[in-house]
Amino acid sequence: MIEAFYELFLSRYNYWMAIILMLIGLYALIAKQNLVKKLIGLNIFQTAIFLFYISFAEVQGGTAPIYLPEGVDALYVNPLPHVLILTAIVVGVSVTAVGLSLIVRIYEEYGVIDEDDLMQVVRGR
Amino acid sequence: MKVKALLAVLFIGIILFWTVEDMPAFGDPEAPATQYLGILYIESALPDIGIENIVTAILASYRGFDTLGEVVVIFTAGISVTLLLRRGGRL
Amino acid sequence: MRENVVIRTVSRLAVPFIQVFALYVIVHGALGAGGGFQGGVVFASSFILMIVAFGLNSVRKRLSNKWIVVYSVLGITIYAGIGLLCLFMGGNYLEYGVIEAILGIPHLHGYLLDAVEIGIGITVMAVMTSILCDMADKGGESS
Amino acid sequence: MIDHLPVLLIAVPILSALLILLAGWYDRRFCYPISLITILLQFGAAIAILLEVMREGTIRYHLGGWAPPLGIELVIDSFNGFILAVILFLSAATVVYARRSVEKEIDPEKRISFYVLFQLLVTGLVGMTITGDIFNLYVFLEISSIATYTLIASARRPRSYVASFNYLVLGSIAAGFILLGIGNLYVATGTLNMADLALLLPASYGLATVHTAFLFLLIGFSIKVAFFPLHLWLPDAYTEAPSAVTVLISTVMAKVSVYALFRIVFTVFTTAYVIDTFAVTGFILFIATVAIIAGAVLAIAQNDLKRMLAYSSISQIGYIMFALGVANQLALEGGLLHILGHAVMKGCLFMVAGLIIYRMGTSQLSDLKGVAKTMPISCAAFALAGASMIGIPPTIGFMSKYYLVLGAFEAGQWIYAAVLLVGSLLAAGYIWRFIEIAYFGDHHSEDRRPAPAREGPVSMLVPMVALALLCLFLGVFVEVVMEAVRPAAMLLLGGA
Repeated sequence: MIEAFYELFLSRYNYWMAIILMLIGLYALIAKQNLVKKLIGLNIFQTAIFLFYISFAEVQGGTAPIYLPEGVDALYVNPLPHVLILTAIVVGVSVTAVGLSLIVRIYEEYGVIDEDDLMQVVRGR
Repeated sequence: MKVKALLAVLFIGIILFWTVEDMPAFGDPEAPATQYLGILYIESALPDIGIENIVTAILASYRGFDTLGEVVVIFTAGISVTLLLRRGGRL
Repeated sequence: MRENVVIRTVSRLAVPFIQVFALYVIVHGALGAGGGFQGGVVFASSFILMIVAFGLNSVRKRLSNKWIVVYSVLGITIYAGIGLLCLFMGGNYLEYGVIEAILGIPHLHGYLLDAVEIGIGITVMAVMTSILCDMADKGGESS
Repeated sequence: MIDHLPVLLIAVPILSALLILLAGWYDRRFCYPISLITILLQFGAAIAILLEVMREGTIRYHLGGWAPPLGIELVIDSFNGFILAVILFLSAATVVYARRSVEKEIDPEKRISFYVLFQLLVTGLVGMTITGDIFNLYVFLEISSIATYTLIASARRPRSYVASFNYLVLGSIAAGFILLGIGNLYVATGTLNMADLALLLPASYGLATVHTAFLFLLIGFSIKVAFFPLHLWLPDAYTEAPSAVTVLISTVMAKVSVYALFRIVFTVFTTAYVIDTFAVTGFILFIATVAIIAGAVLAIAQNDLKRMLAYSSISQIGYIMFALGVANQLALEGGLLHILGHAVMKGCLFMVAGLIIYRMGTSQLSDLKGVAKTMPISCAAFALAGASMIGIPPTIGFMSKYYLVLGAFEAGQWIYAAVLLVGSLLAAGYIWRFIEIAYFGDHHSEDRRPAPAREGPVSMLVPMVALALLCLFLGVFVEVVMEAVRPAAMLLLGGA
């Protein structure tokens, strides 16, 4: 029993962390009314996916993927997910920048940040 | 609204929890991800490109087209913020 | 505005060092951890510090909108230009090996990577500064 | 230079987008010509590539000279060659249409940024279509998504900001799921190249990781495609966007998202997986028919012309997903035909709506009584494209539905085939509603003097009429189109 528990939980704790963080971010993204909090939820959701990518790149005892003097035969971490995440972070920043600009504009036009009030104001106008 | 969100999130959560046991263990050297491309990149980066940082080698040379797309994404975000926020001005 | 003086003197000291560190991060991409994206953002953070400390006009004077557009276009042109250069040298797009083969300079592949990283750094610096300047200048009443 | 065409299709437009920015900074009038020339060049290159693909089969282009598992490759086979030609034809028609429409709706100083983003959107979509690497598909998806969020809000109408923000939130959830799906695929197989994935996946079909990857990719792309239950962003986005942007995203972007979904379902997870291991096609078929009916019913209930056409898009996407649900040769041929047909039809209908807004300033159906008298050509084009939407022979709309029904019969899905025909009747409902208002609307208000015909500018009329006639022309000469569609459908089903 302990072996199964270790197998499922302890040896894969990184996936649990990523999943829990992702659910928190997704919940905030959907349920939060304040538009800025929605964006914060979006950032948490994206960061959780980055954590998921970086965690499965880990190799037991591997160092950072920068060549040591003994070159190829040292044990390195898998470099590919790190590259993908560098790209994904830039995407996250760009989407957040556009999202914040839209919020600034919405606040200027309607003077309200909360989604429920926004719906009334939009319908009212 | 909140309950609906909670249900959606739990549904997504169940799918994710369902997959964890089939994932390779944390740091497992035999994981297919590291066995196949990971080692291939580590072995071929030094002879092919000859720079120390493998991540930069992949980022700029092996998957250079991705990074070009990335710079275009940043550029698009810059132009988008300018279009949305800037008043007056030439752009 | 007493505390303003403190912020201004500290940032006046800090900005040059941030920019030198940013250049180090950009150029240093091939040897250790670093690269165009990270370095560009660090360089942009020096301008953001100036916006916070000295107001938007000081940044506008150093980096007017015209120059921001020029730098953001310049960075991508360097990147795409080197890609097309490889094409004209007979290889595929972005195939640096072809240029190294033709020009025969050893380690040219690495140097081209550095040039590309510098291009990325320039664009990221220009775009991040442009985004922050637009956000700081939101209502058109630049402080 | 010919064998470098695939990459030039992306590299040159990026540089021309920069040129638009620089030239526009110097003088605003340069923006439009550069964008027009670039997209026409792209279209020419797409035709050349399609012909070469039909002659010599799949083209592979190794970027950076690295072989696939290490580097990224561009792959153009008969399927995405066909899609490439369709989307670039529609982009060219939209660019020609956009000039006057943009002059009317976008403030002068915003036009430079508008055309830069317009060019980046088209290039991002082209990149999505021809890339052979699944992570590269995500990067180009993000380029086009960010450009779309901003273009929707570029008319600076207050409601467009809200529509754009909602689309940004839903689009980012979709992008997150797609990224998660790609991550799971990479964990299960260890590669990112689509062809490689198709080879390595069968070994690990049993893994829960692969099922999750498929589910997340399906949900992610369904949001992007606006497949019925996940379509909430579409009506506001299409209605609040400027007319030229609505035409572009309703035709080109919708079709590229559908292409990406088909590519993931049929090329990466081959039909063996979709039908046997993870039997989801029956479910997709059911949801598709619900989409057809619900989209059409909601369209009938609308009072705004653009919103009505937006809901009609949701119904039409149901037809294409119907083909994915049936997943046999005939149905796929119908689906691909419908991708082309719907792009042409919907492009024409939204161009008519844009012209009406250009002239009348409103798209509320109640204000458009007797509009046929003042805008005869536009309403005639609407009628022709609407006939094709309903599926009246010999238009292309009829042809695609004909193949879809044949495919459904062959797969023994009589009920769904019947529902598909009911969908066409419902489509007649909302098309006839506009025609009735436009042509016979002014009987009640006698004071309506026969106003002089005030059609839109020629540069907007020509592409609209061309698309309307194309609905008829493609239907009559459907065999010509089938030459490109048949090998594409075979390829999807794992054929040669």
